Parts: sequence; C-alpha cells; structure tokens
Amino acid sequence: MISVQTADFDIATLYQQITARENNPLGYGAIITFVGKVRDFNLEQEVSALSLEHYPGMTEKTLANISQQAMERWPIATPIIIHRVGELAPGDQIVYIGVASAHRKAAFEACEFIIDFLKTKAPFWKKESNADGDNWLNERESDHQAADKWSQDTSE
Amino acid sequence: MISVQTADFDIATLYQQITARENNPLGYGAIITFVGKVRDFNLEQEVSALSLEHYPGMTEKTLANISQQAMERWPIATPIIIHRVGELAPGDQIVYIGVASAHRKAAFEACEFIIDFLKTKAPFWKKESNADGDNWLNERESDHQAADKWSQDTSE
Amino acid sequence: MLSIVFFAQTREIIGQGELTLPFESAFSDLEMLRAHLANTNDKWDLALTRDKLLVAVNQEMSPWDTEIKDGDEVAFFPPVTGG
Amino acid sequence: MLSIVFFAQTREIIGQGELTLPFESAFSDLEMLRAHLANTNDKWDLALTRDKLLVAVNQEMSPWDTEIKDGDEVAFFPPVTGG
Repeated sequence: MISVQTADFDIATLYQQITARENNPLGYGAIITFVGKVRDFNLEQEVSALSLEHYPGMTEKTLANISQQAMERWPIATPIIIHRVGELAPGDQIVYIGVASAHRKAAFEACEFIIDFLKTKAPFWKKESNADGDNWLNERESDHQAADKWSQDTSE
Repeated sequence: MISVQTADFDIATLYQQITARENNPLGYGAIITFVGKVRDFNLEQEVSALSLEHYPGMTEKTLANISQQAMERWPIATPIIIHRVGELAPGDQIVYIGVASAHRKAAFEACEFIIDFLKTKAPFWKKESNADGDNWLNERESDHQAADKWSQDTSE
Repeated sequence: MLSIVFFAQTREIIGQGELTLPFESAFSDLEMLRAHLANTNDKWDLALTRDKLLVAVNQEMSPWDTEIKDGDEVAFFPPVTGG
Repeated sequence: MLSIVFFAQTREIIGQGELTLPFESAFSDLEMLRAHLANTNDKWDLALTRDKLLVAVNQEMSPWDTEIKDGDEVAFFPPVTGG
C-alpha cells in the first residue's frame, strides 16, 4: 500500500493493516516498522517548520516501483509506505514503512532497502524554516552510500 | 525499558513511550520497531498454542545487559524491550523492540542486534502444541549465525 | 507539445512550476532541451545548471542523452531529499 | 547451600524445578556438580547430558569449568528459544 498524503498517519491502524490477512495472507510473524519524524528539538539550530514538496504522480510510481523491487528481492508481504507532504511542524511524523515477513532478517533488510531507496529516488524535497529564514535541504552523501550498498550486496 | 510479562502489549502506547521526551531527550526522529508474533496459520502444520517459559530474574538481567550493549555501540535512546511469557495463541504478539536514533542506520542495526542477542542469550523457551502433542522448539542455527555476525562486523 | 515541469529550488528560481512548449527537433534530447530552456534568461540559466540537476521523462528519472518526443512530460528538479 | 534450578525440557525430564543441596568441595565446579546430579538416576542422567545443556551461575551463563561456592544459584537448561 502506497500513500502520499498531507494528513498524519496512525501507526496502530497501519500495524493492523500490515498484519491483516488480506495484506499478509501467510500470517508472517516478523513485523518491522520505520517511522521518520521531523526533528523535535535540534541543539544546534531551532527548526520551526518543514515544508515538503513532491512531484505528484511520479512519487507514487516511484514508491510502487521500490515496493515491487523489495517484494521481488525478499519474501515479504505487501509493504506499507506512507509519506506526508505539505507543512509539518517539529515532532510531526513524515514517513512510515511497514514490512512483514516470516524471517526477521528479510523484514529488516526490506524495510531498510525501501527507506534507503525512497531517500534517493522518490521525488520529495524538504525545505526547513528557522530563525535565519528558509533553506532547501541538501542531499546527503550518506543516503547515496546507503542506497548504493544494495546494488553491491549479494547476500540474501 | 525492559518488561517480561504475561499481558499483551499495545504498540501505540509503546511508540508514544519511545518517542517521549523523558526516554528520547534528544528528540531522535528515526524509530524502528520489531514485533514478533506467534505464527497465525502455518501451511505445514497447524499450531494451536504456544507456551513460553523463562528464568525469572536472569531474563530481565540479560535483556538489560543487551540493551546496555546496544546503547554503548550505537547512538540511540533507551530501547524498549517487551517479551511475553505464559500461554499464547496463534497470532498473539510475543516480543516488541523499539529503538530511536538520529540515524536510521544506527536504529536498524541496534534493533536487529537486540533481537538477535535476545534470541540466543535470553533464557526463554517455547513449547508448541499441535495435533501431534507438545514440542519444545529447537534452537536454530540461523539465530546463532545472526548473533555471531555482530562480533565480526566492525562497521558502525 | 512538450509539457515541462519544475520542482523545489529549480521551480523557485525560475519563478514558475510549468509550461508547455511546441516540440521541435532542435531539442530532441534532454541535454538539448535543457540548454534551450537555460537560454531563456540568467535566472533560467542558473536554475538549469546541469551540475546536480536531475531530469525525468514521463515521470521516470532519465539520463541526459535520452531522446524525447512530442507529448512527453519532462521534469527538472534538484536532488531529492524526502524521507 | 547451593540452590539448583532447572528449566524447560531439563525441568520436565527431571520432574522438578528446583532443589537445594549442601555445598561440598566434591563438586566445586560446574562440570563436577553436573556429574554429581546426573548420577541421581537415569532420568537425571538423560536430562543433564552435557551435549547442548547450558548452565548459569547466579543468573549468568557460565562455562563448565567455572568454580562454584556456597550460596550460589546454579541453573541448568537447554538452548534458549525465545523471541
């Protein structure tokens, strides 16, 4: 399940969905979730708001493609990927990824794969507002390294 | 936070705790959770119930030690580790691990480290009941390999 | 017609999010189209500096030598920073 | 006194979960204690076969050559299978 939305998400509802029989027909018992939040209190610089822009259409296609790749690579149920757009405040939830598998290692890897690819392939852009004004965030080399490692990694 | 309990746990409440300021004073925004459930429907053999025995006292000490090791190794907030004991039914939740960090890679690794060590070090024993009677589960070589890799792995 | 869209910094510097353009063989690949648009004025030139600029054709990330055809949707944007 | 506890299969085969035993220098390490207890009868011998048996002293997993002392709590159990 893929959703790009301005509304907040409820992790309890999503957890029910990831474990529900229609989504998880084999009753996979290892469930990994990742939630990314707007940093709540930054010691160096107070972030007062975050604005998330995206490319409607391409975003959903990219996330569906990442989800599909993960399902081809690991024995997992259909992942849930939720990403918020629009205006967000410190502490707000931004992104949710939920993965169920019979094998915890597969669930961990698939979940990390999805967020690593989302960070480098999905057309979202973050703009931070603080006392100094607005700043578009720069891409991070560490995110690219994280995504690249999945092409080199030949282990299951 | 460590708890060994017969009662079920509520992942929404635990998520609030892992992100609450008292537990997560730096407002870490990457939250990974692992939930392990009793397999709900096993195609090969119907599991009708699971009984979990533990060594009171040693269990809590072992989990606290694993939690401490994870906090020394990765920049994470205090992890939440919940493990149920007693009689469980198919689909029931068994174990919860919640980890927050500023860095998702650290959170993924610490969460996986905790479950890998819990599986091989914490004194819990599972007994399955099915049509053929009761069976104590055997340890799995794959769990030992998973735990061993953390001693060899020198990456962050 | 080509449908051209811009996002994030690229959109802000250019000052508009989209435009349409009659297709011409003079810009039959992405690099040629980029150069053609960059030629509009100094702001467009700055916004469409190839360094770090990404481009998608019909909502798929594409290399600069990708050929384009009438009816395509082409998007220019900076590196992505979601998640 | 030594406090001895058994868990899971080990407990089931032996048929009891705990016992206390006056400490004797004749079983001053874990292997000696295990052999002493295994000597009780065939069931204890089977339950305390060293293959795959684990042992903890004062709630810490310990190797078989660990020395024990009066007042220790010693636990025998099979490989753990939680999580």
